[in-house]
Amino acid sequence: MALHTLNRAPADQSCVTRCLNALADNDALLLIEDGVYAALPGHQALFAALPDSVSLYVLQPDLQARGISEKVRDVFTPIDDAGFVQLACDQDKVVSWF
Amino acid sequence: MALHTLNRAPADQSCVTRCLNALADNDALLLIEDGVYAALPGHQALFAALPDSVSLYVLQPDLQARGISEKVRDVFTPIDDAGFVQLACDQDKVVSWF
Amino acid sequence: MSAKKKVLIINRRAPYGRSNARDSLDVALTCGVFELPVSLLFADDGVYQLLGEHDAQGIGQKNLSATMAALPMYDIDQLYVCEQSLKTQGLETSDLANAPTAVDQDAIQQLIKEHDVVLTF
Amino acid sequence: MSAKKKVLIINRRAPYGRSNARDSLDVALTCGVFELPVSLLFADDGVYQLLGEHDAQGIGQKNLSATMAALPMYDIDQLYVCEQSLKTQGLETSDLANAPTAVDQDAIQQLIKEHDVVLTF
Amino acid sequence: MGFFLWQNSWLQMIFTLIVQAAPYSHQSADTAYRFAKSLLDQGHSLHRVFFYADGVHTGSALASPPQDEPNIPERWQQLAQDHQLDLVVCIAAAVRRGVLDANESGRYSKPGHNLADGFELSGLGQLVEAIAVSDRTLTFGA
Amino acid sequence: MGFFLWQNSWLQMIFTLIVQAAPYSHQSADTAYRFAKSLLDQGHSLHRVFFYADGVHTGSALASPPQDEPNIPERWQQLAQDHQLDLVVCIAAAVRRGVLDANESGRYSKPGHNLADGFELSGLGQLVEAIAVSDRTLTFGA
Repeated sequence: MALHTLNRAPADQSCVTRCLNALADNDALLLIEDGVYAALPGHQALFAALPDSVSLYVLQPDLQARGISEKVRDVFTPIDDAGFVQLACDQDKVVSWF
Repeated sequence: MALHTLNRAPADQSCVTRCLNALADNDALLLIEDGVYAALPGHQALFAALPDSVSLYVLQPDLQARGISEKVRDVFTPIDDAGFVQLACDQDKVVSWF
Repeated sequence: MSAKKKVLIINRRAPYGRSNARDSLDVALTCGVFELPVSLLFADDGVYQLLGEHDAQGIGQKNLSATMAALPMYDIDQLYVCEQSLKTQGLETSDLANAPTAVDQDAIQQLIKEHDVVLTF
Repeated sequence: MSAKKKVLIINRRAPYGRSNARDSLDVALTCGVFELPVSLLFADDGVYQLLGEHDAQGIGQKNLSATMAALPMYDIDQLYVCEQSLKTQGLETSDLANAPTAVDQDAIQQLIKEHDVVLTF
Repeated sequence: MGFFLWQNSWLQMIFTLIVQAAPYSHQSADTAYRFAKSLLDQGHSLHRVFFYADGVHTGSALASPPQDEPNIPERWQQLAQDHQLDLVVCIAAAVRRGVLDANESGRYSKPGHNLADGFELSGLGQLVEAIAVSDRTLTFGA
Repeated sequence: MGFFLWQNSWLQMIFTLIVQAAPYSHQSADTAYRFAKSLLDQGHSLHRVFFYADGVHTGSALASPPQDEPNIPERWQQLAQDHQLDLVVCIAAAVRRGVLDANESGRYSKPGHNLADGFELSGLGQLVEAIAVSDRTLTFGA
């Protein structure tokens, strides 16, 4: 099981697609930095093909900075920095997509 | 009339599309740096909708560095640094896409 | 400064992840101070710069939305947003601060034509 | 160094435009020197790193293709290329140096699973 | 007590972080710092931070951000002091980009040096060693 | 002769270049130099080069690339010397990134300074002035 972090906004389709295609069963995805915009309702379709076993997270300070805390879909669990560390521990490895 | 330079490779679809959509009649496009890969035959479709009056150039030192001088489509005119300067003079302005 | 060149600044990047949005805003404000006419176009991820109510303290940066709100005080009121980008991002102009004018591809080509200098960030 | 962690390096960027390709290669060679098993995956624009016969003197850089050719001397022979990326770029494996193994999405997920550490460039 | 030790050793992870991004240009330079601070706060251990590519500018002694913005190099220095961290700046990436310690400044006959205290120039071997001995390696990319 | 003068004044353009990219990380730092050299070789004039964002590292006096790679800051210095160029490094972008001249080093009580000879720290007004008086402004982006 791997934690994947994604820090690129949706217009970087190549990076976002690469990341999403790399997600295997029971992996976790954490959107960070500009990556958090993918949690907005307008990008729902990107995530349609993911296995149900993939868990979705988003870094709260990055949502807040960008003024979209109230706008993101609730399939994404907001976490803080401590939660990011915890996820990195819970999974076997961390893959950074940027 | 504007000279547009593009330095991003085709996987940066957002940048490439933005650049191509911005090309107006009689504009010129110069592919530089990683942008030169778009001159390979595999990316021909990207350029299908351009007006015939748009002229297409590619920076020769960048082709050579990447080992693709012999592989690019011949609708692209290879130019050197002096040719780049000349194009910038011939057009009213230069728009850099990156 | 005598020559009144018209400057178009194109913003394609999301705020905060990279410094581009901030760098661009600083150039726009300086154009305003020196009374060089400047228009701003937001496209691709740049449209996210127009979502209001930022709170960037938690990531150690300054709020850009506050600075954006100050643009009219510098006589910067020509703001445009790419309607195709809005659609791609699932946004409406009503979601945006600064009330930009939505423009299509032809209008963007026209903007580039009408300005003397185009800067991209 | 006792622990023999298996390292996967994923290369997504074209050579020369940014320093990523070179930075990645330097890490791979160092893994080789220190006998840490390393595999390389080339995807997206990273597949262009595998086009041979570079001549980067005109842009003031060192040829990466020469260094790539030296990988086997460092016992780095696990090279993979994303077949979807090749298709998108209009390339065939026969266009590529270093004879990488073409892999699909499932095989890429498997590669990530099988390695202990994944680095991206 | 035995249970406590077992639980503790199971919970405590050894991390290595790779920072590829330049401070003040990419947010990930800041994200990396916050991650480091948080993992240390939780009692994990940070074996090494390896600054690579434009990340080498994190080691600048001369960075002078405005008073109301974080001084990223100084925050790393403080964290290193509080937790005896090993902050390694890739020597090959650094010298070409103008980040030098006294030794390298002498070697290249340069008029000064600018590597901040608490950072150390060293080679990629330090990265590979860190990967080999750490439970988790994370990259913060540009 | 009149024709020659007319033709010459028509042909000679005034350029301003904006460099946003860091040397050794992005090729556009090198492309910008080659463009500058080529326009000067052709008899055009270069009103100003404005180094912005990570481009400010071009002004480093400490950059020490290997012997067989170009020294990008030195090449700009040489070009500036040969053609009396105005190389302006954005002061706000530079000081936060650790590129300081003697003045700024004093202001921030830093142990040294690293702005290379031939470069000058100044504000964005220099960019706007340059845009206003130049025939062509080109950005070399990261």
